Amino acid sequence: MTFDINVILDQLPAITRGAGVTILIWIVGTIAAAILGFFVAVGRRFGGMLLDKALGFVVAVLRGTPFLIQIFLVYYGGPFIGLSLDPLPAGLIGISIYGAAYYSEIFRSGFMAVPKGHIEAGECVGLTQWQIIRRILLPEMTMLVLPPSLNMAVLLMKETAVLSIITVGELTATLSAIGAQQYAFVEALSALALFYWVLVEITGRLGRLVETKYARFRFHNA
Amino acid sequence: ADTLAAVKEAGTLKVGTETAFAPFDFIDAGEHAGLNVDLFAEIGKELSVKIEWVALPWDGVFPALEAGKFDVVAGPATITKKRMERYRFTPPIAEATIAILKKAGDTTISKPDDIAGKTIGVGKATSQLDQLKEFAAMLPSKVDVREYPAFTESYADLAAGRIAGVANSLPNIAFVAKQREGTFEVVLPPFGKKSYFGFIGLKDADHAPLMDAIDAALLKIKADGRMAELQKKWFGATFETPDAVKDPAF
Amino acid sequence: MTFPAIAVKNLVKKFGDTTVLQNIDLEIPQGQVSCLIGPSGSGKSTLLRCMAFLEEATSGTITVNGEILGFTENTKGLRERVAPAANRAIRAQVGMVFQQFNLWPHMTALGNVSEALKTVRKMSRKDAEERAMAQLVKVGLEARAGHYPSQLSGGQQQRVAIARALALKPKIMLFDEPTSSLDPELTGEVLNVMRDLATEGMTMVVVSHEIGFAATVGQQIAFLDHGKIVFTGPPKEVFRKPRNARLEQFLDTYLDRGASMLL
Amino acid sequence: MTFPAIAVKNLVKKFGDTTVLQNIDLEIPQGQVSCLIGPSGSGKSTLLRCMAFLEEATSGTITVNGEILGFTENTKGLRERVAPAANRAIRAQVGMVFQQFNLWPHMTALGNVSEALKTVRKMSRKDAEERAMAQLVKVGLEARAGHYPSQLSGGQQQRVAIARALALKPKIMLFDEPTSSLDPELTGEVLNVMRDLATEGMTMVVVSHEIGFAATVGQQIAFLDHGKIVFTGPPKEVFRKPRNARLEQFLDTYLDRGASMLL
Amino acid sequence: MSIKLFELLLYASIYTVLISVVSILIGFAIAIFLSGMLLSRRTVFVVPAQIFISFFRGVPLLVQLLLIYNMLPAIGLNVPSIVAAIIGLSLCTAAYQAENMRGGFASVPVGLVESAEMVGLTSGQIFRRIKAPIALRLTFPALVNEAILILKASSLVSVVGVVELTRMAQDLAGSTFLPLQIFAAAGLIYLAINWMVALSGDIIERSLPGLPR
Ligand SMILES: Nc1ncnc2c1ncn2[C@@H]1O[C@H](COP(=O)(O)OP(=O)(O)OP(=O)(O)O)[C@@H](O)[C@H]1O
Ligand SMILES: Nc1ncnc2c1ncn2[C@@H]1O[C@H](COP(=O)(O)OP(=O)(O)OP(=O)(O)O)[C@@H](O)[C@H]1O
Ligand SMILES: [Mg+2]
Ligand SMILES: [Mg+2]
Repeated sequence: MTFDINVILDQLPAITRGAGVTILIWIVGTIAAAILGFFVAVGRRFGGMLLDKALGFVVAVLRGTPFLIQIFLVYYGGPFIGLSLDPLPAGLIGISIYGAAYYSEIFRSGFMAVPKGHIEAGECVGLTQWQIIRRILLPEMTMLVLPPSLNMAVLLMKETAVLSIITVGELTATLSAIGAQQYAFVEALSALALFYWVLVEITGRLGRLVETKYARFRFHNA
Repeated sequence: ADTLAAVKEAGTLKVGTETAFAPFDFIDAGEHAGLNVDLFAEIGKELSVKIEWVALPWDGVFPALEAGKFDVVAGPATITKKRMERYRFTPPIAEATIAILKKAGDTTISKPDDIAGKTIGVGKATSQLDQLKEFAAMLPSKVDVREYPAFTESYADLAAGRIAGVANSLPNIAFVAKQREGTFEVVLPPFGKKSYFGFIGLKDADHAPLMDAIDAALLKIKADGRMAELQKKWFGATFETPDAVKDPAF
Repeated sequence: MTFPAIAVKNLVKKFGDTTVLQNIDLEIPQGQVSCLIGPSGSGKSTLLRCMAFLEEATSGTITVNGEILGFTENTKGLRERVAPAANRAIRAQVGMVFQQFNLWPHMTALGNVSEALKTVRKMSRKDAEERAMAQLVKVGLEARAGHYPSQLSGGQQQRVAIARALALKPKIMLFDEPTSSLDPELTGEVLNVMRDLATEGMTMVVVSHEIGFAATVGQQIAFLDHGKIVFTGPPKEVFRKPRNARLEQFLDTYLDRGASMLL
Repeated sequence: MTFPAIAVKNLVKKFGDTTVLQNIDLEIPQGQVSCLIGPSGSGKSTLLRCMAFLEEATSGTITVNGEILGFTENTKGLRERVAPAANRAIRAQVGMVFQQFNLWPHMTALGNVSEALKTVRKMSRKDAEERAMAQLVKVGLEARAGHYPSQLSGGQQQRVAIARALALKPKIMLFDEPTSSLDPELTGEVLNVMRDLATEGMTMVVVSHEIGFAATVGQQIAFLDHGKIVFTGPPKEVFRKPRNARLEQFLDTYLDRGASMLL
Repeated sequence: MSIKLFELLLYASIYTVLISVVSILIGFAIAIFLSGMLLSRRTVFVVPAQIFISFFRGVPLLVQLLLIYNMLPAIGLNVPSIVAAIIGLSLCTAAYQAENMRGGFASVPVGLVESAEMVGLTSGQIFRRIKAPIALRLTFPALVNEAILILKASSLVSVVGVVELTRMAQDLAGSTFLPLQIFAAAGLIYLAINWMVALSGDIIERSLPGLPR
């Protein structure tokens, strides 16, 4: 089997750019997804039954179909309904919305895990609903939602690879182009594997670090 | 070991390909069809072996070829200098010179030069991209070239109106235009330097006898007019192709 | 004109189809300790939670120092919602202490007590913490101000919860079985704090299984059974000559065991 | 020769550096009810768990009906581990009932009680369920055999837990605060079952805050404080004329409240 | 879009379901094993399990599949496409499921184990009869979630030559040049499958006895 490391080294600037795009979309997209997901969860928890049902349906559709198909339909079908987005914004928005569906579920289970009494205690001392969400629910469930959130971040990282289909020049697109141009597929895939593995490992380590830091916020009952 | 001997002994030639490359290789109403299927059927006759197809996405084809999952790759691929460094190509089976696909009824493009100043889509990392860029450099105003992971997406974006045209090899876009009459149209003539499609195999000594045999079979098929007949069937036209490409234009 | 601290009028509370409270009428006098007793599931917690407006009553009214909480009934008998801000203002007069303490685990004792002072009363951090500290001193926990709930014993946690409610200077304190998740010895700590509050003249409503506490500290005792108040009166009447069969049976469980203590 | 049901000799238990039990000597007489009382954190649970071999003692020995549990000390004073199978055989004579019930949530009441009969005693499914049913009848739960723990009240759950332990026909039953996670009224159910067992002459060790129960049913009472047994004796001695200052103070908490009940 | 095309998509979705279901089940068995290794607290077991999990969670599934399909022949195992696809998906989901299960086992209240010890169950019996069923009950929702993720991720197995739903959609888009209609149809089929999975998950979960509290 041919394995020529120079194929990769020669293209290092392009690969670095691709990796940059991947990391950018991943980080910005994940943060946006978490924030959006949080508001969806808040809407479902506090917004009444109708909003809960409506958002629940949207979340089910987003979670039930592959991201590839969603992004394809929105990007290439969008212009027919007057929604014409450029690749990068489309990719960012797509990742954020797709991820938000998952994050909303994580936050929802987080909300449910906070004992109802802690919320009532807040109501009793006169905190408004929003103050309760911000000062009690959010910090209290941090410890609980952290592990699944990081898991989700890793899943989203891998989903960014799908964005090549709408011509976003992220790492998978860059490397498979190099593979195709020079027919150096093995080299390209090895580089791809290494990059994602390292990034996932770093995320995992970081997560464990944060987890230990937050470990003192233990639930004393429940 | 000598792969030709192995193939003969097994009685089957395994061919890897991608099935989203009409009209060479595609799924027509559930059936695997295209020029490749017919052409390899002839090659099979010449070598007196059966053909076994292995369909993979393009990204998976070459790792599998190297792993010995099959003996040769159909595809086909445009014969280029870079690719010839790593793999061996058969004699050309069709012309790969590019032309423009536009939206039906678009009067602003009537000849290749009209793409100046417009946005044109093309497959990423393809030789068609290189051909388009070379042609565009000679035009008076800049062409905005947009690269797609596969041509399917560029056609989708042409339909969506994000781009004014797609540059691809004539056989491919001729087929697209025929399939979606009223949506797409081909702008003739093709332009740029001539290039050709060939099948791909491994360069090593083990595969040399097999590749030689396939080359010989193809040349025979071409010589007795079967190739032209098949080209007519799938492209509606025939191509003048050299017997071998020693020094590709790209 | 003086109002009762809390007046419950014709209160009905249903959960779905099941009626949990039936036509409750009850007045909580100012400056006294009122105790709610009754068997499990009789509706004590629900009644208390209605007083704190943690549950919306199905019908009937609750007034706190003369002001209507949650809903008013207009002349046509339809219920109209009181504005949330007005509700919060009325509720600010009521402090609640839960059986499960319900301290916020991500804040220290001081944080728990000062939180509402900062976010609701908009006090500066310094002032809020000063006042919170004073409350912690009152319940004897100045040394534990910096501890997280998980680092405190149950009795200490419950005292923090009391301090948290007291910090807002409520006129009325509601207690839902404040000692029943505590060990008997820890119970003592909390009962002592409550006894102090009673002596200071705080209006208190206590749901309690601590019949001993009810008998010594309570000035009014209400006995609930199956969502109805079957008996109200001063402790002496309740414990000395219960005239209600159900109440008598209920007290027997305790007295049985109470008596055996003195063997 | 008759042995004490359980004999604890010179038992020391440390968790890391902190000594939780210090040189405990205690004999549990056959066929009697012994109660362990004492303030929270005094080591009652730990001592009981050592008797059940749920904790390994740091030093000292525990014998059950004359057989040594867990470790022996050889002539050189070194500890040698007893074979696990031998341990299980000795432990089979001991049943334990936990404060938190610890019923297995994925099995019905009948499943909980019959599980060990099937897997440990290798009884046929039919025989096991028959015997389990008999136990459930004994604790008054025949009607609930098919219910899952989540469908039972706390008192019922605890009675299933007792039936589970009894099904193996242990010679000794250990109870760790069997009623303290129950409502006062539910407590009655469980105490009645225990009282029945006592009348039948079952050897029982009960860690309890139910001083009333201890006083009426207990035949021997041991008072622990800070990991030491500071007092043992029959209930009369303990409750009538406590000679130990710490014990006196401890009992005061109860008597105070007990007395007030009779007002 | 014609009925014929939709039928082709439906037919391809059989592979999607088949491969996913088989992989989830095999992955489940491997995951029990892995979580046992993780919980053993013995370095010789823990470290290999951690490396396994790190690899199969960290490296993109696409690459894993290519490795299995193309590297196994090098050690003399020339596996057919569908087997390679199942091996790849199984190992990948095993890594994720093992993490879930570890959490599940760790959340089994220690008191339930102690009460089993008290009635004389051996540690093997405790694992089989007490810990495993409770842990599985606790992780069941995560398992349903994982099933849906795998159903979606199974679109990647086309890289080793299995024509499942997504690949069929791409193939058909490449011959009919009607990608929007075909992808929308494929999306609906995915949605229907996953909706059924979620629904049966709900029903099963509700029929399971209560959780430990
Ligand atoms: N959210 C709810 N939904 C449905 N029924 C409820 C709800 N909350 C309470 N109940 C029911 O209302 C009845 C009264 O409950 P409540 O908690 O007020 O009783 P309690 O007197 O406080 O009992 P305990 O002494 O056990 O605390 C019970 O039968 C209970 O099952
Ligand atoms: N696993 C452990 N590790 C460290 N310390 C422990 C552990 N278990 C118990 N302790 C400590 O041992 C002491 C005795 O605990 P134990 O539970 O036996 O007390 P107890 O008398 O049963 O108290 P309670 O009445 O509150 O149940 C306590 O100080 C406790 O903090
Ligand atoms: Mg209550
Ligand atoms: Mg204890």
